[in-house]
Amino acid sequence: MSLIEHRLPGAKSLERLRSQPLVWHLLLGVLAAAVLYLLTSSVSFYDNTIIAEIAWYAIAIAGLSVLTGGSGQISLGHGAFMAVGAYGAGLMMEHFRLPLVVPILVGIAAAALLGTVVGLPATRLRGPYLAGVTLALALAVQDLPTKFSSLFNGDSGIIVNQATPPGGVNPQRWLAWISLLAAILTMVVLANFMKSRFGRALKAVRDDDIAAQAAGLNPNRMRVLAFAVSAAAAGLAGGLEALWGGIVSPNSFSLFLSIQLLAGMVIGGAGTLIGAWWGALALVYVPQWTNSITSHLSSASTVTANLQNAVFGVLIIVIMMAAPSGIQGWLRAGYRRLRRRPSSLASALSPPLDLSSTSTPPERTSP
Amino acid sequence: MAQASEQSPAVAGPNTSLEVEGVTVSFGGLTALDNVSFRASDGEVVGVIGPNGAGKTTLFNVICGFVRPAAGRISWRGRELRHQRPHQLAHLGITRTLQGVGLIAGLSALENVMVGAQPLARTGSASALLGLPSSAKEERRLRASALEALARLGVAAYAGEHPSSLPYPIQKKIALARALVSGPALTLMDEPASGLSSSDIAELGELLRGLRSEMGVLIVEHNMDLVMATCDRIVVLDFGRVIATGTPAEVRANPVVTEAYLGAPVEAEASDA
Amino acid sequence: MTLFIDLTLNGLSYGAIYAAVALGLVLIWRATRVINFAQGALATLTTYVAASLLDRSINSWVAFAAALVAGLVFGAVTERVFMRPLYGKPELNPVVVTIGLLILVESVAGAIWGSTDRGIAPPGGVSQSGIILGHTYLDFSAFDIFILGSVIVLMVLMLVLFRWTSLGLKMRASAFAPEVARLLGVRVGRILTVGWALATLAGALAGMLVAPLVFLSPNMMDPMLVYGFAAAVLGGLDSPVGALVGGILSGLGISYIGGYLGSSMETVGAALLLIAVLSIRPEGLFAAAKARRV
Amino acid sequence: MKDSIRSRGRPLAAAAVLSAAALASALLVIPSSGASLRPARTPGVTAHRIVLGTTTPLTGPAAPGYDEIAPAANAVFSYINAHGGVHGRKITYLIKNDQYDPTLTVQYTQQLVENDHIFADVGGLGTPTQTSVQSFLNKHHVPQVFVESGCACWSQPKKFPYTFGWQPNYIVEGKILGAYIKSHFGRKRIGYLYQDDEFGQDGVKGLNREIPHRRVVGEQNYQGTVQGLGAGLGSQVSALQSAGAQVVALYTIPAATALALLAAAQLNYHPIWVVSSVGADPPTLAGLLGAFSKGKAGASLLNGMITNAYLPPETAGTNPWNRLAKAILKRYDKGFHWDGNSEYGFALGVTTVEALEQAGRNLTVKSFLNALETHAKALSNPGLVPLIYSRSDHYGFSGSEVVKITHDGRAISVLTPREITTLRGPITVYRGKPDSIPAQFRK
Repeated sequence: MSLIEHRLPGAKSLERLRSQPLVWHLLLGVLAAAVLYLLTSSVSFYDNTIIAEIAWYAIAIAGLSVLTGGSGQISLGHGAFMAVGAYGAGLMMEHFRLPLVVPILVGIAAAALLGTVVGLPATRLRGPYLAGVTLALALAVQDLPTKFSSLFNGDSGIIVNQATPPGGVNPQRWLAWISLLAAILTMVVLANFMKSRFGRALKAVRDDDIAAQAAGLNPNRMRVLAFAVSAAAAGLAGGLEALWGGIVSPNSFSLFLSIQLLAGMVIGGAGTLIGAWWGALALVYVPQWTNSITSHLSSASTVTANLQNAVFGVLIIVIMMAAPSGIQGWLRAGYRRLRRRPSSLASALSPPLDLSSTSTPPERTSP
Repeated sequence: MAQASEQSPAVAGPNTSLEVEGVTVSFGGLTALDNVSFRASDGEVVGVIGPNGAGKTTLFNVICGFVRPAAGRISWRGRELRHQRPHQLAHLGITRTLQGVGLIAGLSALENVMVGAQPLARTGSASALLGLPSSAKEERRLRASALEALARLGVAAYAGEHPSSLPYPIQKKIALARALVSGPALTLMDEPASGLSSSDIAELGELLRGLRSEMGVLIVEHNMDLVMATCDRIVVLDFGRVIATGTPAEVRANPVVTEAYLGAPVEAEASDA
Repeated sequence: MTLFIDLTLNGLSYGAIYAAVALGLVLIWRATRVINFAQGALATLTTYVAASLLDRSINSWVAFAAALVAGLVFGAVTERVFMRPLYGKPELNPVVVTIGLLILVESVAGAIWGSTDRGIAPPGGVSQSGIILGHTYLDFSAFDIFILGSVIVLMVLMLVLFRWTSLGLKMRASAFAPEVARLLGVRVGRILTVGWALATLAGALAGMLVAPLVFLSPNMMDPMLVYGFAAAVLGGLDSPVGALVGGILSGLGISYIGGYLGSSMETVGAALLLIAVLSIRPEGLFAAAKARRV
Repeated sequence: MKDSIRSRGRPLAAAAVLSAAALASALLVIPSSGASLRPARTPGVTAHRIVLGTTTPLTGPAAPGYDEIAPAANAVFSYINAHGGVHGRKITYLIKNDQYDPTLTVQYTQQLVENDHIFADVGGLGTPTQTSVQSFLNKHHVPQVFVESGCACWSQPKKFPYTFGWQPNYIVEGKILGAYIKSHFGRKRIGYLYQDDEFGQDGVKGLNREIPHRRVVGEQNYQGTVQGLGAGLGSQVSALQSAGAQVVALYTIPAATALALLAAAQLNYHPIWVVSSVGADPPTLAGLLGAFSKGKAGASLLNGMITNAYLPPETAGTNPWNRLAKAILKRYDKGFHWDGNSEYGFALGVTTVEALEQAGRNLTVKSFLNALETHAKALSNPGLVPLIYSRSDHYGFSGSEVVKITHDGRAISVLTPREITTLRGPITVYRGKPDSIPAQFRK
């Protein structure tokens, strides 16, 4: 029962610390920042670019995870929110000289606003119907830059002035820092949110609309809130991508991106924040690996060119079959098995996180 | 609004909290409730009984706002509940339990009860997002009240468990704790005794009587033993109409009620439940 | 006025194709509660099967039939190999597997046949030139008539199958009450395989109908799937009639928007229309009445 | 009791630390060649090797046709390697499939520069994709040459000294076609159909600089996105027909050109088609439309189509460059199609070899750029007009001729090569001769 309390002499003060989320999180954040500083300075500049990319993918997937794992809504159009965040931030960076945080916040706000607007009709829609609407949204947002090309410069996109890092820091490393910092903050904020009464309410609404209402929750308000928070995370990811790529163009936000985000979320483990990182790693590294493997093959060029995507497709299928709750679910199950057999390894591992206590919502009764 | 409550001062006594007047509901061509009127007061346990299909659950759903009545009005403390939505009831001090258990599968027992405690919460989403101390304090407060409610029903030991892994009677108690945790003025209970053993039911009766000092209770129940033993007043529905109201003794003696239960003695029906 | 007529006729033929895709999606949704994102890719594959037969100078009707048969086979294989292990798992999993399959199948098509666009002739040399009615030339060819006709035939056959055959009865029973069906001795697993096979056949038909219009490439069916999905959602995912109506409405809507408002408004207009319709009818135009559980 | 419950609600923000740990462990597992020190000498160049790289769509909706370009260029390099290389150095060409997604372009280009240490990025495809790496490549002093896009943005030598364009920019092309339309069909009603992106919009800009606005009776477009051609072009062509356009200028990709011709045939609508070189590749079009007109008039739909060309028409079988191209591609590019795209890749490969040759035995970035800027005229290639590289201009081909497609699919010149040496400058007649095949391709 009181395992933690008596495990270590300092456990009590640790426990006291943990009950103060702000202090505890700041402490963790500082620790994480130190680890990441060491990480970013020990790898190549190119790897820093990749780290930054992983970070913004993880932010977007985590946002989607809060929506799907939290409130049970499915979005096939999260690329649209990323696009709005990217254009919002990108336009600010293009036209004004502001501290970096301002355009990024503008991007987040723009995405959250769209999320709220979409969230309103979405409160009435379930499963595939919501998927259909968000899919249509992703298509529409992709075509708007050419419709209003005087503002968005059409297909060519707007060029973003990448901020010059202070003190001669390498730009790629600088971007990795910014993106990781943003990712850590996002994870903390989303974890707080999911742990708070709002997260609980979201899960209640996801699992049982009627029971939630009977318990005094307003399901529609919760769904809109989930959409807004989720879209805000995607908007942040979009703003970071704008900064990262130096350009905001509709081609970066194709329907394929939205589908990739969904796949990344489920591969990593829907509803878990750690899973978002696994998903992001998969989205970034699988094409890389296959690319480096295929470049050594000497078969016809159409085969090698397509092998990359083929492997990605196979990987998605295999993970879904072998680990239905995603990589994080699989790891968690493995951890539980370890813990059942008491071993020093198990106690050394920190307990895995749990956003949605069950990743499987009960089956909805079909009409 | 004020006018409405003045119209029937005689009916709504000083203690009257809930007042249902001439409520009619029909689904398609079928009349589920036909001009139903009754009232419930603070500190009173009111039972709603009737054969299957009499419209008992529909009556609850009308009060909660899940179903809109075609005619009639419902007042709460003299104010008409016009377009109330189910989730707003809790903030007015009315909570309910659902048929079966109605617990949320993805949440632990404690979390389920904490959801019920949320009308007590004061901090907003921003402080929750940032994990501010105020939010943490709030969280501790909700947790404490939820634990207290669980303890009151004797199920605090299961706080960390997920409902699906618990025995049915425990689940029912957790659901009850969720309805009581926010300290409502009125609780609606939909078949609280269904699926419980006789010792559990006795315990439940004890609890219901104990609640009188804190709130009004309105229960829909098949178990006549429980109803007769705990209710101060009983409303009998049949085919959507109120056919009798009164104390348990009055209702028991009413031939119309016996008639409604297919001519069988009330006790025989009860043992079926 | 001529513009209006031409846009209508143009919208009708594309709408019929969207309807065929939507029908495939609806059949699978009804039976297994899965949105099959691989439907389009599988249809591309069946169209390539026909194309390689045509390359070998095989009769175009034989190639056409071969594509449909390939659709049956691919659908059955998909259900058996990829879907069967996933029933009862989290509901998103089979959907994500179909996304994986979409990516895989398009890559396979690209690896075998390359990504170059290729023209496909309508079967039997059916003319793609418009027809003359009185003094006006209409944007409606023998092939357009063939498109509408074959989609209607498909719909009627499906209707007959569902309403008046024992197989259809078993399929409906398996879709709506699998437990009961199982108790009554229906081999639900086998019925699901048949359902996927038929649905993929509908997709294969759409592929053969659209290839002469927009050329064959590994990504040919991507827009068809998107519009077909929108059509199915618009009509109501549980209703085959909804698929037809949703498909035709989408085709007409996109044609009118493109012709009158310009193509950049197509997706924006379609999205707004979809949101508007679903705001009023959250489960599509042909939603089944739903009981409320309290 | 209380403690046990509290300990269940673990602070989820440990997500931060755990995710960092996950990332760290993943990165440690992943082999990284990037940590190695960058060689002090010219990157990508050794005594026996030159490493070049590119990003281009090989799969996905943008791939049809474009996926032929890089392999064709690579075939030229394979030929040169088999014949002794350039100054004894063999060329390695690393082709990365960016699927026309700038995110992948950024990732792969950095990989090419920092891990593969390429000497130059040669023939990267697309405006948004290449824009996304323009400043990176320039900052790292990596030449970004022969960018496959008609954006005017590649010629900014002051801001981006390492970037060089390749094909005539779309505005220049539009001006030449517009001038031809004005002088030959000046009294007819004119309609536009274009892809709604920079390619189409710039083309229309060029047309509008020459064609009086009152002559234009209809403008239609389609989206360049995945779903853009999903509903065909029937509605757009119907609208142009209703507007009464007698001449229709197309700024379209080949598939869209074919769709427009199909839709028009179905409507019995027969305007004069004027098609930009991008979308008017006769072999590709004939392949697409052949199925439609089977048993009828062959490629007759293309009959009378007017287009521009800055490379010799592929149907000019006796053109020595074309014969060389077919011979090389047949040997070194398995399963090639002879069409505008493979010809384009071939020409690009030849120009690259020529530039490396001109840069001299002591190959450095500086000598390479110097060769482009000061010896542009000496870069022999199949082009009908010269590449106008100088210290102040990095455009690429400076103009084109105008041709008409005959009933049997041949292209006959109807306007000899015209050139525009600056973007706003006048159209002048180019009187020079085509380049002859240089020595290293005559082995």
